[in-house]
Amino acid sequence: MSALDSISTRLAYTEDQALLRDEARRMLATRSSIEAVRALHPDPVGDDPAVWSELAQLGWLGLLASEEHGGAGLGAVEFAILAEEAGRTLLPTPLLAHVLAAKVVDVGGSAAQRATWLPPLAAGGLRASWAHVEVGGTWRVDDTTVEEEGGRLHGTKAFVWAAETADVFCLPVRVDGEVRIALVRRDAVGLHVQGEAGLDRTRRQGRIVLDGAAPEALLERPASEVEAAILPLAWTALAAESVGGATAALDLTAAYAATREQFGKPIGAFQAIKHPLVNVLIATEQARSLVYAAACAIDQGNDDAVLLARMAKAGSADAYGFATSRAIQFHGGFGFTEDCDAHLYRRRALASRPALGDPDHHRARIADQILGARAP
Amino acid sequence: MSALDSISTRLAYTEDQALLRDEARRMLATRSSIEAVRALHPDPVGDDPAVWSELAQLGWLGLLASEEHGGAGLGAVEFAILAEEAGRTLLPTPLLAHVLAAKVVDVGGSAAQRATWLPPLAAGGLRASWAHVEVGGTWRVDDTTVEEEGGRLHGTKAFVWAAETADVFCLPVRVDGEVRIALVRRDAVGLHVQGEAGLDRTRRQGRIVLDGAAPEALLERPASEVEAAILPLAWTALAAESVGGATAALDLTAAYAATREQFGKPIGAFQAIKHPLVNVLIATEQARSLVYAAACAIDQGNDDAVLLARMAKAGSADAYGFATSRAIQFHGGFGFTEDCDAHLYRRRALASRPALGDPDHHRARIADQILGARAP
Amino acid sequence: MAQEEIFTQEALDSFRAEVRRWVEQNRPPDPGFVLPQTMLSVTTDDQFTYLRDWQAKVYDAGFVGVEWPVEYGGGGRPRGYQRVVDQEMSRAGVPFLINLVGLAWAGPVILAYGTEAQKQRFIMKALRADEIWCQGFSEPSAGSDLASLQTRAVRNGDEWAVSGHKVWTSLGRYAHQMILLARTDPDAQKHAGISFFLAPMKIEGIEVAPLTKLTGEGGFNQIFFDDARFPAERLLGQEGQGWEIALATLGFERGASDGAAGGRSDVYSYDIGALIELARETVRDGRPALEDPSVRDRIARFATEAVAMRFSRLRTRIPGLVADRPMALPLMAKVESSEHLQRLADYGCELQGYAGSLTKGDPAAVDEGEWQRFYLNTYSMTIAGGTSEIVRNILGEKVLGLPKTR
Amino acid sequence: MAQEEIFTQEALDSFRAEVRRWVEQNRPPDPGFVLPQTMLSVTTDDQFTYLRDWQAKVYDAGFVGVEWPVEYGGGGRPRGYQRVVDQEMSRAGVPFLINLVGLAWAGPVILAYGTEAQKQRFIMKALRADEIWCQGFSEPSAGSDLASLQTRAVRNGDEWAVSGHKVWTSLGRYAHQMILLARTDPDAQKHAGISFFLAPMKIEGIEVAPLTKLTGEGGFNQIFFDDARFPAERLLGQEGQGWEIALATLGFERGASDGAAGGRSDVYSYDIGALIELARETVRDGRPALEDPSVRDRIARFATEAVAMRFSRLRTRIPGLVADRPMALPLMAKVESSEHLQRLADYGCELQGYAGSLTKGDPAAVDEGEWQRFYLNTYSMTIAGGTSEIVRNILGEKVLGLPKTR
Repeated sequence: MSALDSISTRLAYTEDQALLRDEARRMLATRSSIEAVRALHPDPVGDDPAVWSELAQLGWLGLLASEEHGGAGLGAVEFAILAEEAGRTLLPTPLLAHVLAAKVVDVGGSAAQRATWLPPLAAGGLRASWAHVEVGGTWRVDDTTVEEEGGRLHGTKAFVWAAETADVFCLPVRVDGEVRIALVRRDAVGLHVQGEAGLDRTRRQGRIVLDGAAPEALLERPASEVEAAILPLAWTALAAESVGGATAALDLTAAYAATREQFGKPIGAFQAIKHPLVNVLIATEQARSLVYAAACAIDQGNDDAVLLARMAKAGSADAYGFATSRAIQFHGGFGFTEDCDAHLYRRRALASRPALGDPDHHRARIADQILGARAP
Repeated sequence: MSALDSISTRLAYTEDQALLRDEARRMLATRSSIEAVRALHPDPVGDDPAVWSELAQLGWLGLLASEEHGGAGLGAVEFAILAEEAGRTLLPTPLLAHVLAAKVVDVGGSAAQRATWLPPLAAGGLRASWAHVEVGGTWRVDDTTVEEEGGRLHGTKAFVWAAETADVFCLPVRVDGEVRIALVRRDAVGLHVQGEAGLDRTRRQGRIVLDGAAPEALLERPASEVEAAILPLAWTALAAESVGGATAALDLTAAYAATREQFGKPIGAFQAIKHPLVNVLIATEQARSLVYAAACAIDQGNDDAVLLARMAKAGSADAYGFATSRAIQFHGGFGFTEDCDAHLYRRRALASRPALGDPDHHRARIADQILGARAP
Repeated sequence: MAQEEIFTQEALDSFRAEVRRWVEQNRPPDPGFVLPQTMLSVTTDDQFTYLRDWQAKVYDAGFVGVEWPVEYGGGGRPRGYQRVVDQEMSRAGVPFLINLVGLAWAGPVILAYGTEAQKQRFIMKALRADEIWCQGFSEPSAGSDLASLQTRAVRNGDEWAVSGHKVWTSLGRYAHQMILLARTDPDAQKHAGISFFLAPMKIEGIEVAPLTKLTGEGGFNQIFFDDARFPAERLLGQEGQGWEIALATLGFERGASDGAAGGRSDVYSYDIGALIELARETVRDGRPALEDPSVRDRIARFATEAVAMRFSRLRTRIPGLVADRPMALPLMAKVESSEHLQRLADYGCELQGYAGSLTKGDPAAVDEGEWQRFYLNTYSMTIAGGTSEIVRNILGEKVLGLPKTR
Repeated sequence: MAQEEIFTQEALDSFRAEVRRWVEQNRPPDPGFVLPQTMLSVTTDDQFTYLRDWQAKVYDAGFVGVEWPVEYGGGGRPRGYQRVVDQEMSRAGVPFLINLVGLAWAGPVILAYGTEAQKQRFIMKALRADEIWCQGFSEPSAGSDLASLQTRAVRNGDEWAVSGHKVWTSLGRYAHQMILLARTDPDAQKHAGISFFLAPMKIEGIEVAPLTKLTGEGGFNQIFFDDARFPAERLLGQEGQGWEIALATLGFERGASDGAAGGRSDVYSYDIGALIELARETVRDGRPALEDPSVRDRIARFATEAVAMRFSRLRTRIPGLVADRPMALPLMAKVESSEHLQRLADYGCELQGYAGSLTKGDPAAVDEGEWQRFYLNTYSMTIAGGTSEIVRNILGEKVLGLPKTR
């Protein structure tokens, strides 16, 4: 079976990684409980600066950045671990956005650019986000419509995570017909940020209008090379976050089903509840296996990484949608209220599904990879 | 919603139709019980001549043929009724094949051809089948590879129902570049019939090799026109048959579940059995509604007929597959044995699914019809 | 049956033209604020007043209660006419009729079980939305297991005194009347001790507390009864007959029975037609979504389901076509249509790609974010009036003859 | 854990090469008759002898029981080696090992619960297929509810006397030994009165009656015990410990425990790779199936599932990656893989179009009709060893902590 037979990625998990997970879970359970997340709903910024500081102190904001520039120099497995835990508690702090943006700089920057930008990013003093999505929803760097002209940028990016709180954006721009990654400060003259009304209040997003803003830097490597390094990481991290969320939604629902009584017994004793929840469990655990496979492939520098990361992204999006839909349904009337946490996870799942390609998109590419492209 | 909004077919059902159904059900329950069907398994011919005679006497073999030529002159609703009842009991007598073939002659023949062929077909003295499928599985008349040359036919048709018992075949042949329907006798010199080893022993099929056989007639109307009249009928009849089979499989399984006890109660009390069976019920009843809609559209000469018949064919194939798969599973260990009837229905469902287009095929065409064709 | 339909077809067609003309000429003005998608989400006084006025106007034109008896304010027309009105209203996209509980549940059971005085007292006012109705069935610990309800009604001379706690009461803040289930005999068997009341809402001893829905909208309420008293003639049917009448009401709610006075088909205006329109305007991976074979396959599936459901409704009206399992189609309708719409709404969000992450209020949201709100609101359909799980139990037991799950 | 794996990787690789070489040089000849797809369908003496000889040959080469103790005839190698053998055998498409019950269920429980004498008596003969094993658990009215079994074993001095009726016994006609569950204390609680025996099959009082499977193949049997007597030392473990040992056995059968002596991954040779090959050779609607986007989407789904299952198996070996729900993956494996293969086989038949209606024996059947036989045979996987429904109960209760369904 050719393409699948050749998968050579090996799973590994170190003591340190297990400790990181325990630490993340403990820290997030206290600092980003679901009550704390809810409390940030009306907040105009949407995340807690104290949590940011704590993440910085733990070294997680520079998780993937090189050690020589103040980063932790860790890999995809650690990133997946943090993302999964963040997903469990719907952490509103833009950890994923920042870590990915810092990685963009690390991968794409010249020695000097890395030396300039990475230390403040790793320390958390400078907040960053990757602004790669077009208003129409295309998200590959080659699709960018932002143009550089005489040192000024013109164009718009949308669906940018943490648009209102990032200090600097990494965005693909067209320079003399070539696509490069520009770094632009949010306070640059000619850059306007508009918050978007998102379905998911636990991960804020916005639109960036560039009307002659000047970039601080153009990263050295071509955007397509940077993207190739970033995408598997980003898919895997988002997939991990979704697996974490699906697990939390499942736990929430199983706990409710074990105690809520109707007809003289807990509703979880009814197979109409029990068996769908088991199906959620299966979908979630299979997606989790794909997440760790993809992360290991990335860390092993393995060619499998793209295939496995796409599988993880597709599988986790389906599992998250399924888990959260059943979470609302099985909470019954309570599930239909704002007070029940089920819809918070449902909203995140809906918002994450299209991000960086929905399951249909990825399955089409998976087919291309294992079957060869279709005749045109 | 345009294409769907314009559906104007109205459901109707007369007293006579209701009586026909009762009669068919009564007759088939006694003459084609599942025990009788099983008894024919080892039979080389595969159907009971006495049942054929009885169907002839009831006028059902000439169901759709014009009254002036000895037919009953009835329509798609009556055909659907009979097909559904035949499907319930897995009637091995090739009723559908014969009625469709007679309709081919009725639609395609000249006045003289109809006068010659229809009376014996309607009376059942001459058995017919429609031989339109290629070895590779294409089944449109325009795909035929049978060629006429100097009054002789060369080529092969496969998956022909009742190949070994039909006296005459209607088959699309290429005559001077035009596709026409030829009538060829099974005993024609140069025609060889080979029975196929079919998954479904209750509906025999075979291959016809034409090695210079001379046709008895070439029907007057072009094959494509005949096909246009036949296909919606054939889809609807097959769909009706599948709905009947799905219903029988559901009834069989529900009856077993209501009596088979485990853990001190009938297994049908468990929602792990009950709810999937309800889903089978829903799928089957929705397909049944589509079958009657399609049949009424055909009888009303309505443009909806093709769309509705395709929907009926797709929906019924899915429902039949689902019903019969659950039938085996929910009979447990007994379901895995030859003695349980579940697999008889499962085999029919597997054999009917590809016939005249599988669900994927029809959904692609349904989309073309309601959305417009894809850009090439 | 089929014959009757053919006979009245011409008259129906001309009635349809009349309705269509009226709707065209009387379409209500843009309210200038967001209207709820259903009566479940009426949150503000402005919304309430606007919708109530609209129903009164439709009633005055003769299009509410079209088939109901003339003596109680109905139109007295034969079966089939109300459906024409509902279809035309739905087609024109005018607002829904707010008094759904009155038109579709309370009204029909009062006609079926009420005294002459009750019919005179309640029906006309319900049709015209002069009195708004709400439903007091569910309780915090009596949801799917409705018969375990604990709200008590005690007879004191000519009065009933009610104490208890109801939830998920739509329009509770605005309603004048409630169809109320309460336990009148705590010693009787679970189902036998329940009675059915037509309770006044604007009396002492009733407190209404709003709930917020998962969409962020209001509309649901909790109702607290603390020795709330009303006259004895507010009992519907006999003492202890409550469960029977409740089942009849749920039959109406689940669409298993005919006889509503309007408004049924209008609960949500999103459907396969809207999905096709959405797909027509959507670009995916740089190509029109309609060119994507997987989108086409999904739409064909939804279309097949939608057409099947339409013909299943029509089939229900022809006894010969439902002879084998007469209860199957009416009972199936709720679970099938609600789950169909839930999948369809979800897919509508998915089709939008990144824009699917936006919601009402964002200028870039597709169709003003209605798909997202619609999707979340579909859970009211799969939960309220008997969850999909409960309805599947009923189908398995009543239609397939399987033993009870307990 | 991970470290240990890395440490032995080189040794494993060289072992793999050794196995591959041996298999290439010792591939058995074409039998000249149709072989069954699994040990469930061994129907003729020719099939039996051919397969038994094959297992003996593989054993003699040192590739059966690779990780089992040397003192009982095993290879004594570390964990991971047997899997290499199984993978290579599967890859080479050589016949399966016929004595699956001995290798995967009876053997492991004897190693776990048996006396030294029992281990000496049974293990080696099982590895070499010198003695074939069968399983006597299910009864006509004790399937999913296995603990309700009624077969009785009565102790008479140094003997047990068994009477009762077992079903679905694969290899019953050929087996020398049976792992047998029988009730030894009818007065004890349902689960407590059961004992576990290593029963001889070739004795008086045992009648074997064949059953025909839905594929038309034989292989299943009913076993009738009528006062069949065997020595007391045939009891495994303690009297009344039968249910505990049965659960351990089912754990092996469901793949929830490691420790088989070979043959596990070889039950069916059809998988996503075979499906891709099939799609490559198939024409649909006049175009290569691989050009059809819906075929591609389906294959991508199956591939994603297959890869997920593969990594789930690997994940099971790393405690840190299953810390939250240690039992989830082992228990899931059976239900997930059996249903995956059932869907996959069904789709394989669908892809063939009209040719999917053909079966074994038709010259035009695709892949000699194996897909159709495979599909029908997949129901043994979703039914035997605990139906999918029963396994879902166990998952819901043991892993999700949901209350028991009863």
